[in-house]
Amino acid sequence: MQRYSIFSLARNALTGHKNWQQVWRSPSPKKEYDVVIIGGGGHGLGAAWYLARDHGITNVAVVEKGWLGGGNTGRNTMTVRSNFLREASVPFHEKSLDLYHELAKDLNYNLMVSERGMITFIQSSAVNRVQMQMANTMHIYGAKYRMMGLDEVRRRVPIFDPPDDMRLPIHGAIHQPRASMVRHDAVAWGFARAADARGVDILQQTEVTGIARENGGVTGVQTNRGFIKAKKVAMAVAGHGSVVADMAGIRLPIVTQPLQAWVSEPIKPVLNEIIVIRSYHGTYLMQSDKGEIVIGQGADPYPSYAQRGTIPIIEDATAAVLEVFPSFERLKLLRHWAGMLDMTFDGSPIISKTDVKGFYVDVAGSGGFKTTPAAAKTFAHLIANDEPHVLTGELGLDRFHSGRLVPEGGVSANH
Amino acid sequence: MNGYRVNIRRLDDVALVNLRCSQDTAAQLTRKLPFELPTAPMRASESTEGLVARLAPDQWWIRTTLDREQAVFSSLKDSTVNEFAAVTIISDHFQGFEIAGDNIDPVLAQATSVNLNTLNDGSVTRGKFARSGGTIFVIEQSKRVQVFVESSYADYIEAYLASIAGATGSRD
Amino acid sequence: MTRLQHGGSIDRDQPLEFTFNGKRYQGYAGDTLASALLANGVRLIGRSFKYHRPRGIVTAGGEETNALVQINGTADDPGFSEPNVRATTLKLTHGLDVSSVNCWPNPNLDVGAINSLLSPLLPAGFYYKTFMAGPWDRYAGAIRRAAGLGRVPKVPAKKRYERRYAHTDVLVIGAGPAGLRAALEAAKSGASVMLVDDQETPGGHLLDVKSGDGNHAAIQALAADPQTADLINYVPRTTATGYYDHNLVVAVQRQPDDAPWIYERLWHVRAREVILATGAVERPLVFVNNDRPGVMLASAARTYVNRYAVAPGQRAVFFTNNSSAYGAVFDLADAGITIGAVIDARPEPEQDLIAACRTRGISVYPNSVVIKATGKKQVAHATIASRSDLTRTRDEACDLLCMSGGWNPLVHLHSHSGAKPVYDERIAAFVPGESVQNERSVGACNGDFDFDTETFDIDALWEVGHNGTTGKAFVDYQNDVTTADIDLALRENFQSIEHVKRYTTAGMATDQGKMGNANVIGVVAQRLAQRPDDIGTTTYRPPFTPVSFGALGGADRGALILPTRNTPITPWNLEHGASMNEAGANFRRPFWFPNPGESDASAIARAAIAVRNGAGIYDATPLGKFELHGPDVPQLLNLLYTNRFDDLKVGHGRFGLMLREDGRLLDDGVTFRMEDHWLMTCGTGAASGVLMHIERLLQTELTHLKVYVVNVTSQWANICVCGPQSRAVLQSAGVDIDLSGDFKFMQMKSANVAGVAARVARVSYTGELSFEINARRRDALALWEALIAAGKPFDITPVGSETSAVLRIEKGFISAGTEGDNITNPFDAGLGWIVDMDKPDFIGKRTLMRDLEHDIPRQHVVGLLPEDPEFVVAEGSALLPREGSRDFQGHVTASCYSPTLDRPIALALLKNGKQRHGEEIVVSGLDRSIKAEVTKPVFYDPKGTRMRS
Amino acid sequence: MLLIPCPFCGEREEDEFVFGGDAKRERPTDPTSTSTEQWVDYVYNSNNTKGESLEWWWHAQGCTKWFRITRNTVTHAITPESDR
Repeated sequence: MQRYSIFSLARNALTGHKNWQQVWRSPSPKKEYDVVIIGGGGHGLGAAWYLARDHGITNVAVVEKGWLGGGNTGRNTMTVRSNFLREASVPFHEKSLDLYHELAKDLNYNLMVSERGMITFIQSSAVNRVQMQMANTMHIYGAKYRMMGLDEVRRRVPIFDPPDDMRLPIHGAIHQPRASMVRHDAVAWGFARAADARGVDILQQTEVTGIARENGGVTGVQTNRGFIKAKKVAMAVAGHGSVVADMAGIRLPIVTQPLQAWVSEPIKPVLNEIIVIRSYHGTYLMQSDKGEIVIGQGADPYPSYAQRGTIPIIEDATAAVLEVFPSFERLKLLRHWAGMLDMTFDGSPIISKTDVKGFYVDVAGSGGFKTTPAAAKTFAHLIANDEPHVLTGELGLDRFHSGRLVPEGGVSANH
Repeated sequence: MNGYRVNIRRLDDVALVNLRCSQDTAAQLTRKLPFELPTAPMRASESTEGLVARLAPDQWWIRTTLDREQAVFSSLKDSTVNEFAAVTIISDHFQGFEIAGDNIDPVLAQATSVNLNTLNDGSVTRGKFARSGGTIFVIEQSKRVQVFVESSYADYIEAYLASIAGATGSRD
Repeated sequence: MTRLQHGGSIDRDQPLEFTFNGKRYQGYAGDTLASALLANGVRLIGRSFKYHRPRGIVTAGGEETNALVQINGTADDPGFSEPNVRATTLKLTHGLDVSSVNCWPNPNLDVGAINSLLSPLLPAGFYYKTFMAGPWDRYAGAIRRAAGLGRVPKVPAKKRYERRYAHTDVLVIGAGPAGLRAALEAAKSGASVMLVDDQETPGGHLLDVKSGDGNHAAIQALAADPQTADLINYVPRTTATGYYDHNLVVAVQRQPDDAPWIYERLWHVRAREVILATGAVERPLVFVNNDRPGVMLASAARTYVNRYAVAPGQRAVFFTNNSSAYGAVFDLADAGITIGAVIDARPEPEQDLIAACRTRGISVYPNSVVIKATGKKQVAHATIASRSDLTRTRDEACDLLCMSGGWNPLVHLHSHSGAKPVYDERIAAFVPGESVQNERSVGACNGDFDFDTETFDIDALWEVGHNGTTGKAFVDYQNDVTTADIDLALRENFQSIEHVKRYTTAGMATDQGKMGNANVIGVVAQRLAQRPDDIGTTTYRPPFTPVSFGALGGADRGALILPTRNTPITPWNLEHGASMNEAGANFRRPFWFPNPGESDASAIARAAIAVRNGAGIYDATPLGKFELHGPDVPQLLNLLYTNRFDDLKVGHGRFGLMLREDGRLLDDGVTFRMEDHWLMTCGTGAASGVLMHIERLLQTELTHLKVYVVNVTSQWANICVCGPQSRAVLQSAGVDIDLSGDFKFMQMKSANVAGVAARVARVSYTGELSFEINARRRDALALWEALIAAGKPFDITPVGSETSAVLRIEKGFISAGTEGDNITNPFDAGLGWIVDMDKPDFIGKRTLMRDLEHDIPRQHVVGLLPEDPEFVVAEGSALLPREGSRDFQGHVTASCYSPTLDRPIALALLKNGKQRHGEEIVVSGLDRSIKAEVTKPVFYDPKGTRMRS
Repeated sequence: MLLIPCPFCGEREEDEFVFGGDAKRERPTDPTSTSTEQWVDYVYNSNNTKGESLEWWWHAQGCTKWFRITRNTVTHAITPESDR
């Protein structure tokens, strides 16, 4: 792997940047792999890299029906955080933040992890109670989550200017200092480059059309480029979990819902922190390095694979944003889109074995970008050892049989 | 000019009696009652009591005045004593508003996404209205409508209508 | 001055003063900022995003990507400020004050231009390859400050906005010739037609050309025809910005004439059929320094001359690969601008066009290209070469270089609708593909060009090529993306067009790729030896042009952002100083009633003591109330609730627990059996969910059951008089029934209370003797006031929700919203006594059976007595076996200071809590951890004798 | 924003409705004798169909009727039950 650094940039500048190598190869599929990972997003590529690095398993293919990073990795709002309620969630999400902070060095790729901190406004006693439960649970695992008075909010966010007659007055805020923004494309590309360097085959434009099984175990995947034998098949296909699992005869407790995001035209820096306006619609916003105000909201209320935005959600969220930041009134929406969220019944990730031997599933839950490194690392562990990683012991499919759910953030639309 | 030409007022002397029953039962009742229960969807017909409206496959409203509330309720109750039907006084559950004037269309087109172009005089329908819900009687198309909202929302909706009619000042 | 003596549709009698970068200029009514600046000889408008290169005006429309300005004030509103406004669409007004964006101190002397020197170190995606050491934020600050275009205004604008719904048979977008014709045709067929157009007047591109084909006059007449005006709802100054599901088109109207108090109106238009007549935009050609001020689209130059009477230069060179540019050549020449040369990349341009040039004394050079523009802050020469030998060059002096790379139909809305544009070789551009919704494209946006030349001929030319020439050839002006960046992306195996776009940021500027995308696709196709079709377009995302946040979210502001629900007692509460707060389902209600100078905590405690020792009064109106009618209500209730209801007697009520099918708490409440129907009450926040749940069961699964549900939530106010003196209060107010004797706990009776017809029930959420009085809304306030008056001798005290919470914690009453936390089942919550597992079925029963099958540690509701009698533990605190442990055992669900016990108490969910009464546990809070004793979750009157008294 | 055909009120904007889930999902007639595995599948798992999906919707703000439509979850094309 060609090393990246300021020196390699300077050296290449002298030759007009004509000597850069391919970031990844475009190999032809081999006949057989030890592991085939379906889904070339952050989770799948990351799992491939961890399989190679942590477990020495390099005869691995990542198959992607489009272009790598083109699914929800490239559609999210780049926010990573670990404010969760349950004891089974917090350490897992904390681990993800830890890994995000180390990955640039490990991958020799700048993921632009920007530690902005997240400020969540508290506008009702119900929100306060949930946030306090989160804070206290997080506290015992060493994750910082602290109350913030309005004076400090005003100090940190000078453009914060709520009206006196606010419908749901802001009583205070809660702050997660370690919440960050991460360049989403870089996560996919960085993992892809590092995995490729360790021998992983990344097969773009390769669509899985079937999962072959014999005697209750997987034997390979049928693709538009032919049959590929595999000892193990692992699925990390945010937005298509049910479709792919169905090929293996597995039903999952998920509903695919649109998750919308939109950005403004770029403006000079006015907002450092990530702001969550929880009360009306769960609106959140932040300013990207490029200067765009990036806004997102909770999932649309019905299942859809359409990947298109709708305008009423944007109207509602913008009204909520303008209430707190009235000076944004003449900012302009530049583009809006939707990702797909495989929302699990309890809102928590599923990283699990299945009833089909050698077939593993990684489903994001309430949004997979924040969990990418931890999910990838623990998924790799599960694939390599056929046993869950200690951090995901309670995140398996068996929890729905036992009733030991990990409820986070509500119940999905279908139930 | 700083607003649309509309008048909005509360309707205070309206009693509402709610009837739920099947269409067949309604047809039988019409024979017993001094007024007709409309069979066409989303229609309100005039009666001696006031408007009688069909709001759902199995729901009618009988509008009358407050002093006739108990009498209408009792007569319906008596007529349905052996039927599977629900008769309920709901006058207090709702608050009526009349919106009238030459310029009601642009105000209504802000309050509701329901296509009022297709609703001529005597139509009645329920839909999202002023960020909550409303039952809209078209008295005179593009000139006069009456909207009933759940009474707990009435103050809010009154303020909302004033705002979208342009009657409130600019934000300073 | 470069204003032409004659022509244009500006009003020369109305001069307007304006300020640009602090300097005063004059323009005319009818000008855009861009035309006024050009008229004043201002060519340099701003600097580019990354390299801070000097940039001027390239277009005359909404696709402009270079000439962005910041508005610093207007005559109406000197404080008004808006970033990133296109000078080309900004209507000139008197007193307008604007400045350049992204340069300091001004575009002439821009410090950021140093980036241009560093540019060898800043190829596409350079940031992925460096700054890995240490936190990114160490470097990001500087990058962020350099990025961003305009500045966010310091104060909000004094503007009002409107959202409006419209329904029409046909929506036509674009009032050019094709759109006008389509609108008229539809209207004549009897359809309702809405015609939106982003210009002030109809006519489309015909407004910009001088030499029409006769069509011009006809269309103008058509637009002015009074009959047409009647048939068509024509809405000018309105840009359709997005095309959504089921023929929903969203459009933004600026300063509508019918409502002058509105700044922008957001239309939601539902149309049976949509006709897209959005036209086409010209695209630039890609050669070195194609971004120099003075390099302009040929059609834009033509617009400035014809529409605004502005000469954008004195000596022009044209560079084209198609026939459309000749119309501009003729119009400029006729306006007196010297045409240095016409460089036509096509080997054989049309003879008639060459001849027409010749008659005007203009030389045409076929099979030639401009490979480079020279000049620093403004173009000075065009370097011309033969296509057959790019090394043989000569320079042609010019201060205006007009380019035409062909035309891109505006297929954006078509693409939003879910359809896929396809490549059309004939015009070398993407055109609408197969319609997915009821939509069709007409005119130029369908690739049917209507130029004033006889034919349209084009020789696709995606880039001119280098051949030794150094310098940057831009494919995306604003984001400073060059052909070298595309080369680098492809070299590194970013080959998908989406990868190219994301890696180089081409097409992600504020013009959304309108100017550059076609060329990016063309260059990539050329490099990969594929057809543009194979490369495909990237997805067009709405909006078509940027939409202000004000237009999107400015209509409902302040207290109107969310409904507020009132009870009939709300006015009294406000008068009596209640601290109002959110109580679920948009109700606001009193949380406590402080006396003057009293602390909140003391007000809460005072009311609690009043309820325990005397009398309190509580407005419980927001509780959900539903009447159930029909013979099968008992059957339904038996399925809805975990306990039995079929044996309930008339006049009695019963507490019931409603589960979801997954066995978790949905709601709890009391349901009464009346003479001829049943009355169900449920939690305020749960009410709408409960109604949906019941209607769903009745209409989908249990269609055989004869039950009707009627919502009477706001029909009945619910006033609760509670406390040992409550009976006396009612008696003193005047009540016509015996309140003791056979009026037992959980009974309901009709009564007249203080002259008001009511229903009185003995229900208690406080643990004390309580009477809930249901009265009609219209009577409620009078009744409330009568009860307060009657209660005076007993010191009756108004009770808020916080006091109510204290009373329920003391009693250990479970709240579905707190102790029921999506994990807890009724057994965990200590509500097993109300679950009848012997019933054949109820919603949630089978899941409870599953829970009982598994021996996993469950969290149970317990009480906690913190060891420090002064310290109220925080709700949400974690429970640990010992301090510092990470063995999470549960959390505090509710906590308060109990005035009755005179100590802090709490309810909590604790692993195996039922077996742990008497144990000591650590309550771990953010600030402090303390020990607490685990107890039964009932602190007061465990036998319940007081509420039955 | 979907335009949903209510069988009684006609076409209305999506925000008048509540999505009611997969209409092919049926509650076992006798839950007590249903195996835990089947019951768990019923409660938690979903078809989550990509493509034509038969769905329940509730016209909460209108006539309060529950009705079925077939909705394509990719294109959002809707077929009312009466048209099938």
